[in-house]
Amino acid sequence: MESPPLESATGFNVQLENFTGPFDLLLGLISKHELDITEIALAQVTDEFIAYIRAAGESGGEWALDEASEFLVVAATLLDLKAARLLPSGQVEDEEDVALLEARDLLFARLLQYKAFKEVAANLDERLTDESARFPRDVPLEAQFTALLPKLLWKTDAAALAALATKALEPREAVATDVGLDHLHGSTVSVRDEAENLRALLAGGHPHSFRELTADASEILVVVARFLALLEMFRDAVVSFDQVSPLGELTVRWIARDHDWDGSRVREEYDDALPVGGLP
Amino acid sequence: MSEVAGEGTEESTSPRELAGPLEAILMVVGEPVTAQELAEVLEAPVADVELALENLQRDYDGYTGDGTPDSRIGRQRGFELRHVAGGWRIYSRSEFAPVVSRFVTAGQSSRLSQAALETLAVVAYRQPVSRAGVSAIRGVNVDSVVRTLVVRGLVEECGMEPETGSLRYRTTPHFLERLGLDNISELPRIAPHLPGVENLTDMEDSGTY
Amino acid sequence: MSEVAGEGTEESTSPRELAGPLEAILMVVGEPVTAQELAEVLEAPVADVELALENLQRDYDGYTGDGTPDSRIGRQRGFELRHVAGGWRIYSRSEFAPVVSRFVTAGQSSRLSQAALETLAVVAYRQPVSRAGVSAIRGVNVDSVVRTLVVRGLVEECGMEPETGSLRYRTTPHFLERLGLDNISELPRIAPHLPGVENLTDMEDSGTY
Repeated sequence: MESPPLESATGFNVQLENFTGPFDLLLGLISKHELDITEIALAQVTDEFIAYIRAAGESGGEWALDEASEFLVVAATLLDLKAARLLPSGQVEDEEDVALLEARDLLFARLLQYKAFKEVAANLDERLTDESARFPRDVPLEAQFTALLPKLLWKTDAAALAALATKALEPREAVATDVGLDHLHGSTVSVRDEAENLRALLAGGHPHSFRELTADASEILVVVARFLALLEMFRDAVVSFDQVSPLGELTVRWIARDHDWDGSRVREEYDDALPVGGLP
Repeated sequence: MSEVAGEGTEESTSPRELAGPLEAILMVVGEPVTAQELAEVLEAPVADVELALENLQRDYDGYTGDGTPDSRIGRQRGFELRHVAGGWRIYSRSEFAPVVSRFVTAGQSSRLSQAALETLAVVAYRQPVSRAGVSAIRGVNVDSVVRTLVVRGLVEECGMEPETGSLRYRTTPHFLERLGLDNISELPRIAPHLPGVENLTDMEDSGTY
Repeated sequence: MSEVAGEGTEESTSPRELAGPLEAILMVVGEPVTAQELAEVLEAPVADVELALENLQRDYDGYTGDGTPDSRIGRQRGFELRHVAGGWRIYSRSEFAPVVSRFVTAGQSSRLSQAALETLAVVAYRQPVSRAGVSAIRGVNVDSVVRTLVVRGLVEECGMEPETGSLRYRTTPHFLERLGLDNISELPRIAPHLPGVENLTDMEDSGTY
């Protein structure tokens, strides 16, 4: 893929906190160019989307894997569409084109859905603001009435209260984070399985480019699953990445010192099969 | 007005007789109180209590209670009786917010962030929904935002998703009150001009993608 | 009526103009508020505010505002405006006390719920603490539970959090009495785990449990 022209220099502000997610960013880019979602000029918006993610990464922001993954799903879809130059007017020629059209429609559908909720959120904000001008009567109960309440049966001693406080103040167990991939279902692909496939391809052998590693992928989500698997493997220092130019060919090299590493090491949050290509 | 019958022994009570006791009770409530609860305490038919409450509401708005629409001979009060979150409660009238807020400094919650508003919107329209379900629509992890909404009393847990075992969330009565709604069905319809959105659910269910 | 002069720039305000904002404020304040305070916020002469308050009082008692003693043509309200402790506050009218009592006591339990006990424990060990602070610790909204604890006299308001302006709460002497303690420092220490005896005094002094 060619390097993107640095169109972010046109004044689009790179500040992650301005956006609440990939769809928000995409909507922002689309509205900046006064485009209709359904006639989105993919090439330009894709470049800016990628440039934005890059800049956000370089500006020192540390992205959680699950946070980045949704941006990557959107970026991968956009890139694929751009690479295929599959604009809405494109001719459908083979199955691959059909798959891309479906991916595009899925992306647009999710974007429209998000846009609808964003509008509703603005409406809620307005209502909340209007309502905050009214104050409910909420005054302490007069003593003559509190005296009438049934006498409290009190069985709690100081030790019991201390036990309750200990329990309440204990640090909570970290709640397992939900990776926002449940919206994707259909034929199942597991990140863990893909990690195992990648291990079989890479372990002890020659480096492969990411393009080679995903050449046989039937769907975009298989590509995403393999990408996530690679991120996991990178985290475990099983593979190294090499990329000469931004958005250039990504070379993956097996460097595992841990010879026992296999796909089952992939984190539990991927235990559920990564569902491919559906909506919630 | 519902025609829930009171107990057999109850006799019909005129709204005028009920007005005093109702006003007295409304002075001590800390959250919206239902006509049913009031009827039980007053030993009056629910329908009569509802009629009396509606008359009080009109009274505070400056109309007389006789039902003619142009009979605004009274004075509009500085407070109003509102039907929110399924119950009745007295509020200061919004036009006096600048002076009232000088006395009520506590309990004025800060504005919700954009992320919190969007998450609240998804929960409101998709309830009961899991955090994963909200994430799917917003495209980001929503765990901490949902926690904030729970702490602020706008959203609460309501059981588990049978398939996945993950917790589901719904909006609370406090959410309705904060929005000034009686019922969740009073929320504006979501983007009626986007027919695609309604179809999304079908697409989701069919899993054909 | 006192003749405290307002500021020179203030113009006389009619009681009728003042009635709305006064009612709005009086309906939501929890403590008696003085005519002076009201006059400052309303930017009106104290004398005018006092006159308007007296008119409101008569209005709620069922008289018209023109001052003639026998002009009881309005309806006596279920609430009344009382001048107590140097200030003004709206109360439920005393003749309706029986029905208000029935409402207040209906369904009240003689036991504290588990949620109330846990909240009480958190307040005891983290006081002074805001409701939001307790909510964040417990992971649920605690507004109504704290209200119960206040009504039960176990917990009380104690000023505002400087950063957020939200009310903070602490336990009451009645709470200590219930536990059979003289002093809050007699509560069993809960953290850090197994602290040496010598640390005890420091912890008590610093007020951090």
